[in-house]
Amino acid sequence: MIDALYQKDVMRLAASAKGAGKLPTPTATVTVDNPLCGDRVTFDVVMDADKRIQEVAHTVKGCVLCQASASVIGAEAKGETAESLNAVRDTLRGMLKSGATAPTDGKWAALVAFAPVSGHKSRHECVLLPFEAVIQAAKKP
Amino acid sequence: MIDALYQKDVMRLAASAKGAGKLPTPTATVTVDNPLCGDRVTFDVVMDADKRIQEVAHTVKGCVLCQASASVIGAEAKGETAESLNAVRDTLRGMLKSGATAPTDGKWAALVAFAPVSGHKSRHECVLLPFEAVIQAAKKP
Amino acid sequence: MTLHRPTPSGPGPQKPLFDVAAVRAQFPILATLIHGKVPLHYLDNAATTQVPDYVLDAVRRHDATSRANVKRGVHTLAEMATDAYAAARTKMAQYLNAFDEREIIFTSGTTSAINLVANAFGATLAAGDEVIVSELEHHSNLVPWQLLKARAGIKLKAIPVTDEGRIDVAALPRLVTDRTRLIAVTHVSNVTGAITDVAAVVRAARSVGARVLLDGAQRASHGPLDVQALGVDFYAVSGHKMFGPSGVGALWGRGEILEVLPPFLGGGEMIRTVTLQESTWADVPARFEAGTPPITQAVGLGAAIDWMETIDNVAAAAHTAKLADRVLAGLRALGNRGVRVIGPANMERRVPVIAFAVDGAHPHDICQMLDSHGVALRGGHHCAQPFHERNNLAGTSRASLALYNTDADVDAFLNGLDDALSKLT
Amino acid sequence: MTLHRPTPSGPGPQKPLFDVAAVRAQFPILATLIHGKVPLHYLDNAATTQVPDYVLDAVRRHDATSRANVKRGVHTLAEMATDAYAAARTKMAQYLNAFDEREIIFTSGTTSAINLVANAFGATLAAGDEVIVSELEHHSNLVPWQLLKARAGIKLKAIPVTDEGRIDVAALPRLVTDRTRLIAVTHVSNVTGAITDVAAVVRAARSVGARVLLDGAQRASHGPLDVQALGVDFYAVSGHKMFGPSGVGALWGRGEILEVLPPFLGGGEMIRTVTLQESTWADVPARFEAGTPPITQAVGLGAAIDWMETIDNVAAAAHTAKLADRVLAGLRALGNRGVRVIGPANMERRVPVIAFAVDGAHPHDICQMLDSHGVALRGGHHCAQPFHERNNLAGTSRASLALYNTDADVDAFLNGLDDALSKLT
Ligand SMILES: Cc1ncc(COP(=O)(O)O)c(C=O)c1O
Ligand SMILES: Cc1ncc(COP(=O)(O)O)c(C=O)c1O
Repeated sequence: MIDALYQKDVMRLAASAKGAGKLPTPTATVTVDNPLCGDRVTFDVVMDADKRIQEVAHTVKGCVLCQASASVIGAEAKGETAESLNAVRDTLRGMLKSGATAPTDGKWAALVAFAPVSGHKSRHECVLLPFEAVIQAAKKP
Repeated sequence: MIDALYQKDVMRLAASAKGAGKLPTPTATVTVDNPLCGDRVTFDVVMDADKRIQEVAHTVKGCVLCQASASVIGAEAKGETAESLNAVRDTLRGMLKSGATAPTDGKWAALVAFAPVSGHKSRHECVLLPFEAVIQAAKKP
Repeated sequence: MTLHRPTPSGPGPQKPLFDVAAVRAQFPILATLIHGKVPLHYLDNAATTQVPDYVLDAVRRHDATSRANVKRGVHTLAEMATDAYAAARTKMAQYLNAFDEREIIFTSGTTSAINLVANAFGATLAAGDEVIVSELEHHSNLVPWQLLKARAGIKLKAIPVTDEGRIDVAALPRLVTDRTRLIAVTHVSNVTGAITDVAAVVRAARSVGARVLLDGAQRASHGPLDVQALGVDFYAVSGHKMFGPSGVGALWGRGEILEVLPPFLGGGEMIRTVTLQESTWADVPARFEAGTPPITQAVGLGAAIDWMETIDNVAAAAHTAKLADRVLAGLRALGNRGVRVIGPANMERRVPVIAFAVDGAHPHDICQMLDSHGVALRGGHHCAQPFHERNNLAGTSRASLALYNTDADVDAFLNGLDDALSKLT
Repeated sequence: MTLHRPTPSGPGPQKPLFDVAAVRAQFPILATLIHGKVPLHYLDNAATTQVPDYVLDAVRRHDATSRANVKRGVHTLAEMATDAYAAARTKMAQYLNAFDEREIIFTSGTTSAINLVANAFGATLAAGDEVIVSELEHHSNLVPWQLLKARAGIKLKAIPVTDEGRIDVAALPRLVTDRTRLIAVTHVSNVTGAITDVAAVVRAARSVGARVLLDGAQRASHGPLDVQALGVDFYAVSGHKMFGPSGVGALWGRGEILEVLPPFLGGGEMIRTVTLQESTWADVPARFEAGTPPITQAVGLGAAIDWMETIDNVAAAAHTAKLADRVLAGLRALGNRGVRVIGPANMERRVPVIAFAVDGAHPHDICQMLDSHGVALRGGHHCAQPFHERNNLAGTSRASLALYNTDADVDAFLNGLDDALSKLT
């Protein structure tokens, strides 16, 4: 069951580290901590006039799950708004908390790699933390 | 075993209420409370120049054991000092806490009536409280 | 007593019809022989209730199969312990009908729950602000406010008590002012058994924008609660008075209030970030649960709630009320021997907690003599000195019933009291 | 580690020679199969120790035979419960070698014990007075002082940590001033396992008339203590870290200090007299034990002390030190794969609590993977963020041993770690 947590997809997502780094001139930067494990995720964003994400980058001091989640965001967040990311996070949370179906197609289909995390409540935050950070960043005035 | 607690001697001591009342012109008055049960014992004393008790009176809002103990003091405390009463209390405490021998003769022999209380820790204070009060009163400058 | 039933809480054992013998069988301690010979008649339930085997089993099972520290660990035992602790929170939230389970803070008991409010909510009060208590309060709902008064210069007012032993809510309109910030009163008196007219308290509080805290220690064993319907802001309970373990209790607080309060105790688990000089705080409820919580005890309390869900509360309340009626009638019959009930004379708006005074006999002597009959009573001021002072009583004796009590307990009590009176008065 | 042996505490079971198999047999949870297949290797003892059946039996027996509220009752069960609670206090006093059993205050744990001092002793401090902690502290011994700083304007200073992960007592002479009122440090670090040079701390404190508090949470499971020989003023422990129940702990304080401190929490049992507006306080320790204490848990903690008395501590310490040496050597051997021990490299002046970092691998991933090998570790900042911050670490993984651990546990840990490294780095 553990090996399911660290299946190839997740390891690859983490390793690819899409969007890792810093933006030279972010319109907003938000750092979020997980008080339980000390993980820390920082997201830089550049928002366009429509409040859509134009550029995104992240620094993750966290586990593989956290890195993989940030990497999915790094790959897919462009063009999203705080609201649309919120909806993605709700779907993801539903999958983790109550085994609801994951997004199996569309741009966020990669998130299905986190389905095995649902059996490990203590790790849910690891997956959700990067979403928290990017949503806060996208909301910042 | 309970009946032993309330044997005739104790009931008689309580009923006799020796020294119950107030002194018209005490040289010292001390009230002591038992925080656990709300019992309250007040001792009035008149001390002589040798720091001996010349007159003594008490008001007891307490149980039979407390009344009986105060009654023994009311009967016997005249002529005693704070120190000598302290010694009596120590003997009494020894009897209660560790089953040491009670004063079986002399003026304080009546205290042997409290020997059965030794099996009931929660009642030790009931017997000791009047001594606390009279000793404090006798010590007052 | 009105019993509100929230959504039933989790699995728990099957619910049988109310059958006092079957209930008693679940409490082996009730079969104790006192002094090796007389059957125990446990009438000290207001001090602490007994625990059913179901709860003792749950407590042991937790430590024997799922023991770990919570929240911080990813290993299997840690996940099991964390899940069990979270499930206990959910059960308590359901039992109290909280809006959200995050509104439940586990504490070590009612006393620490009220101290938490007196410090965290108390930190938001200014000198001259008023807290209103009552003359009927347990010291646990008095002293924390006196300490706050000493710290912060608040003003402390007390609602008087009626001669029947009820909080006199009619006095409230005179007492509340625009400086009143909180009314903190007991839901049920641990001396007179009176159930407070909470609606009147809430109305008076709301008329000036004040908050309401209820001390629920004596109410919690009498079936599920509904803090939403009560309309209050804080509610405190103790595990050991609701068939659960000692060492645990809970504070419920309205989410929107808790969210803006500062922490009370500092330590692990209640922080977001810590540097040497400053820290930031975790969300509710973690912010108020510093350090390792009473994990096993919370799990046991959850089991106690599950166990209570197996009981038909209406039938249980009827059962204890019938016994209490007999106690009240028996005490009344002893009126000519100096016995007086301190509290309402009948079971209306009242729980089966019955205090009485005896002219010329001290409660400790009465309780000690009753003990020789196997009857466990409590005597003294029951941590309610101001109430006893007001009634000019050194103390009272108290018989308090739970659903496992029987007619035999009442008989032993009344016979024993008769015997004690003949010896003491 | 020097082990002081005070007068043996009460009856307790017979003391056998140290035999790890016999010890393990008393902890059935150690036979758990994780994920239904791999044996549990419990190396998370610094978070919470497991409980022997002897303690679980005592806990159950108390509630099943002697359950009542304490101190206030005269009936038989109340006397039994009161005696059991008092006996637990005596046992703790003996375990810590207190001057007097009244110096033992039962709390809900180390965190609440330290908060008690930060409030009661804290109330005697003035703005500008200094409290010295260290960079190695658990949040439970940091945040209460930060809260005091916010309340009372005290100054908070921190002793630096050496690169070996020890409190750098050499820095103390520079830090203490005549405004220093308290040095509050951990006796044993829950991250690096280092044992603090208490004598140096006490010397520095005494040189300016300051008091010393030791956080003993991590020391208490390693055999009897001697607060008199240590020469400190306050000592805090948690039951759940010393083979006892959760929900209980103890504060020891020097009698002459406790006697003059104001109370912290208000409620039942801690008063002498209560009127509506004012109260006076009970003597020590009652003054600091507001409300119904964790009775059953204190009794369980007393049983845990009795149980520990059956163990040959010197042999047990030698046993765990040998295992810890193997852990340290194993980690050292993995140095070329990015593994670093965070703390002293050998077992001198150290307990078997061993934190390590792995370049490029996060503690949570390591712990999760080790769990699939049945190995229970803990990963994260271990409530010691400032120390991790200082070392520029997001977190560490930690293996902490108790006397029931075996070579098989060490093997599983080292093999599992090898496997995790191959997957994660
Ligand atoms: C060194 C140290 N101090 C304090 C604590 C806090 O103890 P508790 O959580 O039992 O209050 C711990 C354990 O978490 C610890 O390891
Ligand atoms: C009405 C009331 N409030 C508060 C308390 C205090 O509860 P605890 O001692 O469990 O903290 C009690 C019981 O002692 C009580 O009866």
